Amino acid sequence: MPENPLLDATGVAKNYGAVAALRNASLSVLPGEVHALMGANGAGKSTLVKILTGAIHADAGRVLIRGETRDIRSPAAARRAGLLPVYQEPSLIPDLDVLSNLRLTGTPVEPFRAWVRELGIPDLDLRDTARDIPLAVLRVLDLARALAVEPDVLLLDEMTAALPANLAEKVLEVVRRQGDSGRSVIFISHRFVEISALCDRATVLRDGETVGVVDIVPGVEEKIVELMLGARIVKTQMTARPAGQAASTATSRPRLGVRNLCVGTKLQDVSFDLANGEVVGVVALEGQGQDELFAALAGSIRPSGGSIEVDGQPVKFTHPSDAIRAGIAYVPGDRTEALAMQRSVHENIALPFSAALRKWGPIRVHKERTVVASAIARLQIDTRAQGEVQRLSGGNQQKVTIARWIAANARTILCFDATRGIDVGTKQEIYKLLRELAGLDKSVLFYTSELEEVQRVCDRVIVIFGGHVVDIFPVEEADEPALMRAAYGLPRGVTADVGILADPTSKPSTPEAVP
Amino acid sequence: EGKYTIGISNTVQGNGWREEMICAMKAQALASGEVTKLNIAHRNTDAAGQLEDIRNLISAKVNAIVVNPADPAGIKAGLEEATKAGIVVVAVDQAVTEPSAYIISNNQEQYAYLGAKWLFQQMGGKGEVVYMRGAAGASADSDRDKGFKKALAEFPDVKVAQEVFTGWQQDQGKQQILSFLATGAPFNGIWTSGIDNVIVDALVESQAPLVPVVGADNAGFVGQLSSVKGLVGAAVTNPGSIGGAGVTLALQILNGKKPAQQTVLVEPQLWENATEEGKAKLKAAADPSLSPEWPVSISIPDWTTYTKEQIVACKGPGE
Amino acid sequence: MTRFLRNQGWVAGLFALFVLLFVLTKLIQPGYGSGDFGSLVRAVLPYAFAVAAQTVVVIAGGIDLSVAAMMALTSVTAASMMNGASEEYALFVVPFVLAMGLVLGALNGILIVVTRVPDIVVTLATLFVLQGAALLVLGAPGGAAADWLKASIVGTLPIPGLPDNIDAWVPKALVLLVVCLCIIWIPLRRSKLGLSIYAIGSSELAAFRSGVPVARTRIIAYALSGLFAAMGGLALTMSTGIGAPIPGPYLLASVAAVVLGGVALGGGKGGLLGPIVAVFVLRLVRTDLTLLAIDPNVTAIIEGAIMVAVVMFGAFITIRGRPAGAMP
Amino acid sequence: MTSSATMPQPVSFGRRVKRFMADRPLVPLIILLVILVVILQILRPGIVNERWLANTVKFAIPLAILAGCQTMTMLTGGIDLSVGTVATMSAFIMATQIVNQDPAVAFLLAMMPAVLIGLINGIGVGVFRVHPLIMTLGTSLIGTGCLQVYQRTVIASGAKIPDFLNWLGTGLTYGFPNALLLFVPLAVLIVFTLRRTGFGRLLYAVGDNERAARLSGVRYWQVITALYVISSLLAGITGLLYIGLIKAPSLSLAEPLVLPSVAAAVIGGTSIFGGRGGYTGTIIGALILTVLTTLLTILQMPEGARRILFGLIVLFVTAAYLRIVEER
Ligand SMILES: Nc1ncnc2c1ncn2[C@@H]1O[C@H](COP(=O)(O)OP(=O)(O)OP(=O)(O)O)[C@@H](O)[C@H]1O
Ligand SMILES: Nc1ncnc2c1ncn2[C@@H]1O[C@H](COP(=O)(O)OP(=O)(O)OP(=O)(O)O)[C@@H](O)[C@H]1O
Ligand SMILES: [Mg+2]
Ligand SMILES: [Mg+2]
Repeated sequence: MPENPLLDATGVAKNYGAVAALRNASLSVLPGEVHALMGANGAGKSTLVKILTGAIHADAGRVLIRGETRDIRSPAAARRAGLLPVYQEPSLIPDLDVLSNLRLTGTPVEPFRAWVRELGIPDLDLRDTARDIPLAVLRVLDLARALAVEPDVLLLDEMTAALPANLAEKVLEVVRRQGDSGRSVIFISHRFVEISALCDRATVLRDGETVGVVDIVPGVEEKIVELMLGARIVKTQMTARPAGQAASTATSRPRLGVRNLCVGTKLQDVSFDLANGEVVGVVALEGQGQDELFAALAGSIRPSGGSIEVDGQPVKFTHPSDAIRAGIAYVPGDRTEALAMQRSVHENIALPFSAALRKWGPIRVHKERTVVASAIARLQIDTRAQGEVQRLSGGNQQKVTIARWIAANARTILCFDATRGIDVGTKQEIYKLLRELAGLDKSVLFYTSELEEVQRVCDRVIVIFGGHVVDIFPVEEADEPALMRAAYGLPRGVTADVGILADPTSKPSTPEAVP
Repeated sequence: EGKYTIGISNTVQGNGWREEMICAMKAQALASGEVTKLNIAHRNTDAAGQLEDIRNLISAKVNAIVVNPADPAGIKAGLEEATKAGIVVVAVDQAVTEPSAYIISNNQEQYAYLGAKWLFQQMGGKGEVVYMRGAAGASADSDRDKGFKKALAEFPDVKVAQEVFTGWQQDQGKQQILSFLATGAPFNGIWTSGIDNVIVDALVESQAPLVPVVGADNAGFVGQLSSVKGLVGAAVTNPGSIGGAGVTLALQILNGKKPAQQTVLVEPQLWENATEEGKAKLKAAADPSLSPEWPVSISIPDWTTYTKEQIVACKGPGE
Repeated sequence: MTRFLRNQGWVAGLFALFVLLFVLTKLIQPGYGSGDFGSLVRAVLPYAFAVAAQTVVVIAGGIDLSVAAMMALTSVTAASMMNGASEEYALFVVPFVLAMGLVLGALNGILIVVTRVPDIVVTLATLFVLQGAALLVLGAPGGAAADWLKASIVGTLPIPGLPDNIDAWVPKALVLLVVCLCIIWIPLRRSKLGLSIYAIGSSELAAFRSGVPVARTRIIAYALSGLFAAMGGLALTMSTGIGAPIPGPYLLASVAAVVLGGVALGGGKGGLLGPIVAVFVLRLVRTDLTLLAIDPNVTAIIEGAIMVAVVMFGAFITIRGRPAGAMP
Repeated sequence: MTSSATMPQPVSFGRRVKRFMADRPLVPLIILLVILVVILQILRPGIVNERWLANTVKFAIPLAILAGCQTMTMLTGGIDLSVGTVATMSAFIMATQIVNQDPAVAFLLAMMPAVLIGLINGIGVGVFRVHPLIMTLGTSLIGTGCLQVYQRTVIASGAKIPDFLNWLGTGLTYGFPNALLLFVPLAVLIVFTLRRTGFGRLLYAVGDNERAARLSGVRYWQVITALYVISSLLAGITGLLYIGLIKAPSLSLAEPLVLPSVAAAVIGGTSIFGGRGGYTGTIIGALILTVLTTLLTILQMPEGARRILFGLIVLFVTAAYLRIVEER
């Protein structure tokens, strides 16, 4: 290699008790490079980022920055060394407003403001308390805060996972420009599209070990998947869903009927049906009312107008338990909202079993164990650190939130970005799982921020914009450009350039960008 | 008919002795017929809190304040302000340092001296004594300590085997004596600062030798002195009805009958069950109908005029 | 923005409650005047400092059970040092005792950081240690205070240019309280350190990741708590002229006022003004109960009920005020 | 994914012991307890005998039950400061009502305030979202006030400790305290509830993440109300047991047990922030505190020094325990 690496880590190891999160990881990043860090859930990516930025201490390993050994003992020290992370979990202080958060980290305000605008959030009030800001925006603010101090190395841990397409795109643009301006970025993502659109090289981790460094060239995805999954090879390209299946469901009585649903000013006059055995996708940009739609269907908030019907009967949900009793389960996008972090995987999955007053008595241990174990197996949850869910990797936590409702055998599942941050292998499993559920006559409402998923799992797609349903697609027509246009509220059939992912000329090495 | 409003300040709540004191004040105020209203500040607090209460009573424009001081010196400023505002101040139970205040008090030092001396005599002037004090840092406790030490000095052969603070709490006292009993250390007598009946219980329960025990005149302990076989002991009076006497004194002063001295001491008596004469006294005093935490001496001759029914009813004027 | 309003709204509501109670007091006792208000402030003084001590650590996400014991220890130390000493000696005693509070508070923080034992246990342990130390300093209430110290909370502060009848409503104790709190709180609130204290209370992990020196900040928060507690101890000595080794009822009172004042016990939220106003409210309630000559046994019931009712009411309006659709 | 958990290098003996203890947090607690007992025996040879053991167990039991209330409430992130008052109330009511009433009626009357206070606590915390500390502090003030009013109405009727409670509280059978007959089933029930029932699981879940529990269909107020009622009932039962042990009804009978009950739960490894802990540790915690009290009683030291030592030992025990249990 001609250039000297900006950051060079070798032999990094980290044990959590009996769990080896990292065993022998290495990573070398050149100046001006966007370097992907890839690996299945639990491979140790986040752990490596945390070690590089001083959030945790490695048991072994050596880190060189510009050729010098640096012992980075705290995030503050990492900052001084020019390393700035955006972690997988938002790290703004929840009870402080944005401005105070900036002051706390000594971030200059004006550059921050400029970045925020650039990243697609024009109307941020710096006096807003972080707690009140939606997760996706928080992630963007985290990034803007890091960008504002012009770091040498930016470490982005699944930065785009929680973002809707429009914001994700802005982020990608910005990241690429970072690389062009001579700064380095370490980029963690499970989305190949992003990797191939953005990165120069990729380091692949498997079970805490660096198993390969590859240049990103067209067609390298197969190789990466092979490296990532080792023995567990999955075919990545899944054919789009066979057309025509969706039509057959229209005849039966709908499982879930939404009639003129309104929630405050966020959601207006939304109507659609969800049939038994159907997977309906929901596509929307950030903050178009999809959060409220799901919360209302889940009984979390009360709609201000309209009605919900289950199996043809009108229902009123005052509490999530009402929805659950009606067989409707909700998987929120934010896993910290769904998981008891200090409890075990088992208890988290079995939680709904005990929820109702009449289930407060003794637990039937044996039965429960079998049910939970099969759900764990079904979602391939990495149970090495199962004693406390908080010790699982982000993706595995996400899986637990779904496994719970598979175990409880819910008839209808409302999935809010359920595959966020899940590795390719498991993603395929989840697609398969959702299709299987549909085959068992269950129904799924599936919001996703990854447009390409729509064609893989859904029968129909509902597009929401500004609180209204603007379009309902059959799956055959729901290719990414069409969805993207609809999501921006553009009428069908008009072509417009909607960004990096839809633009085939932006980078020659993006075979997946346009299906 | 009544013409005075009397304020009362007390800083220990939930203790039988203090409850009796308050009831005596109410009963006496009612019995005297001269009091329209009692204004009672009664809660758990410290000297600073009592200052607050006293000042509130001044704001309420009472004619007299009867106070059981949390600390003699600590409330001086408040009492001074009260006197300046033309309010008669009477301290009961413990002395105060404010010179303008009148004091009618149980003699705490004498209380301890009397009981300890009797105990040491019972022990034959030698041996080991268990010294179960009140609350560490309380002024009544340190006064009693003086009296106890005085008696101890007179009996050079008596040694303190164990000194503990019960905090004037029954459960602590019991646990402490049981722990001590378990050590098997020899002892010949027990002096308590009023946490007495649980001590006798503990001796009986653990079949320990029934050594002489000195306590206060709490109904429970006085009963035990007559009923527990083989128990030799003495109850030293520490009447909670001193509160009633305080009200009487305040009314006398309001009516222009000032006492000769600022301080009137009510001397404690000792009722023991070692002699026939003492037994008779105990029998007369015993009152099983009272709550075991209440001292049996519910009235003080010459100072209180209420009946037993009145103090037990615990009703003040206007209630 | 709404959140900001809501927080300030809570303090404003408390203040309105205080004014209401004040009017009520005037109605009960028409003669209630400036002198009585001075008494109220003097009664508030130790509570206010105890509450300030508690507020700082609660905002930092902790709790300090040793506040009252710390007040007792600093109070007996001051009282026994000043006992029989010259008036000028007190000039040395005051800073010494304040420094002692600061150091002992910092020790609390260091123990929490180093042992990693939950703060509630550490401060419970130091509660006993400080109480024991107080008993060793003074076995029974006693000691003395310099006259100028005692005088410094008695009477009113003549402010030039202010008419006497208004001046009468500015007791020295109030000035002392405001000055002592502001001198520390306002610069703190504006500094990065202050932000850091809020940050570690709000989310320790996020604070750490934002580069906040969590351990140091926590120690400083406890040190400040110790400092305020020492002020409370001095206030006790100033008002009573003695030191008492048995702690007064300041611990539970401080926690209650902190919550009443709108500071979340989880940390990260609230300010100092709310708890201080809450203390005034609670003390004034006590005054009214005395003025009304309510049966003393009933006063406990009333005080408990008021505390619960105010917090319930607060919770109620927060639930109502939550904007619809704030989920998920 | 695949099994990569195995650690290749041989594990040292020290680490193995540590790992063993970390997996069984009870073991180090018991070891700490034994160490305390050994120290006691060294200081006072011969003290550790059958009688001492029985006494220690007798006094630890009421504390352990109250600490059970704290354990359960702390699992949900709460605390129950009203247990002292509730226990005192049922004890006092039992002792006074038994004079004129049928024992069964007296028992029901005695448990009534417990149920009532528990219900109020539960509704306040669960429905109105009042902070548990304030809520239970408030109800305990209210309870104390009511008890004082009640006391005045029954003062003339005297009091009596029912023989059965006497037998239960102080009696021994084959050297074992009879109180164990009540405690052992109770403890088993609590442990079973926490580990093996839906209700127990919900306590942990609610304390860990209330929103997650809600999304899983858990109705918070139901869990919390049931919890506080159970906690109060346990406190009421403790009161009856305790009056049998102390045999002197007083208006502050069980109050001194409140802070130690919190301490016992925390020493036993229950997190005050919720979601973590269990009852078996709490029981050992209660024993540790009881032995510690004895240890300090028989030490011939000034009271101040004794308290200092108590605080330091509590801190040390908890810190040592954490060190041993904590992996990493
Ligand atoms: N505090 C902890 N205690 C125990 N094990 C832990 C802890 N933190 C992480 N681990 C384990 O370390 C491994 C690596 O986790 P890490 O978060 O680095 O994965 P990741 O590659 O970021 O995965 P994902 O893509 O799912 O986010 C996982 O098996 C996880 O369970
Ligand atoms: N304790 C448990 N252990 C294991 N599995 C359980 C447990 N409780 C419930 N389940 C499973 O969860 C699913 C939902 O159970 P639940 O009893 O909540 O259903 P339901 O909707 O109430 O059904 P029904 O109308 O039959 O009562 C079932 O598949 C059941 O087997
Ligand atoms: Mg990760
Ligand atoms: Mg069922």
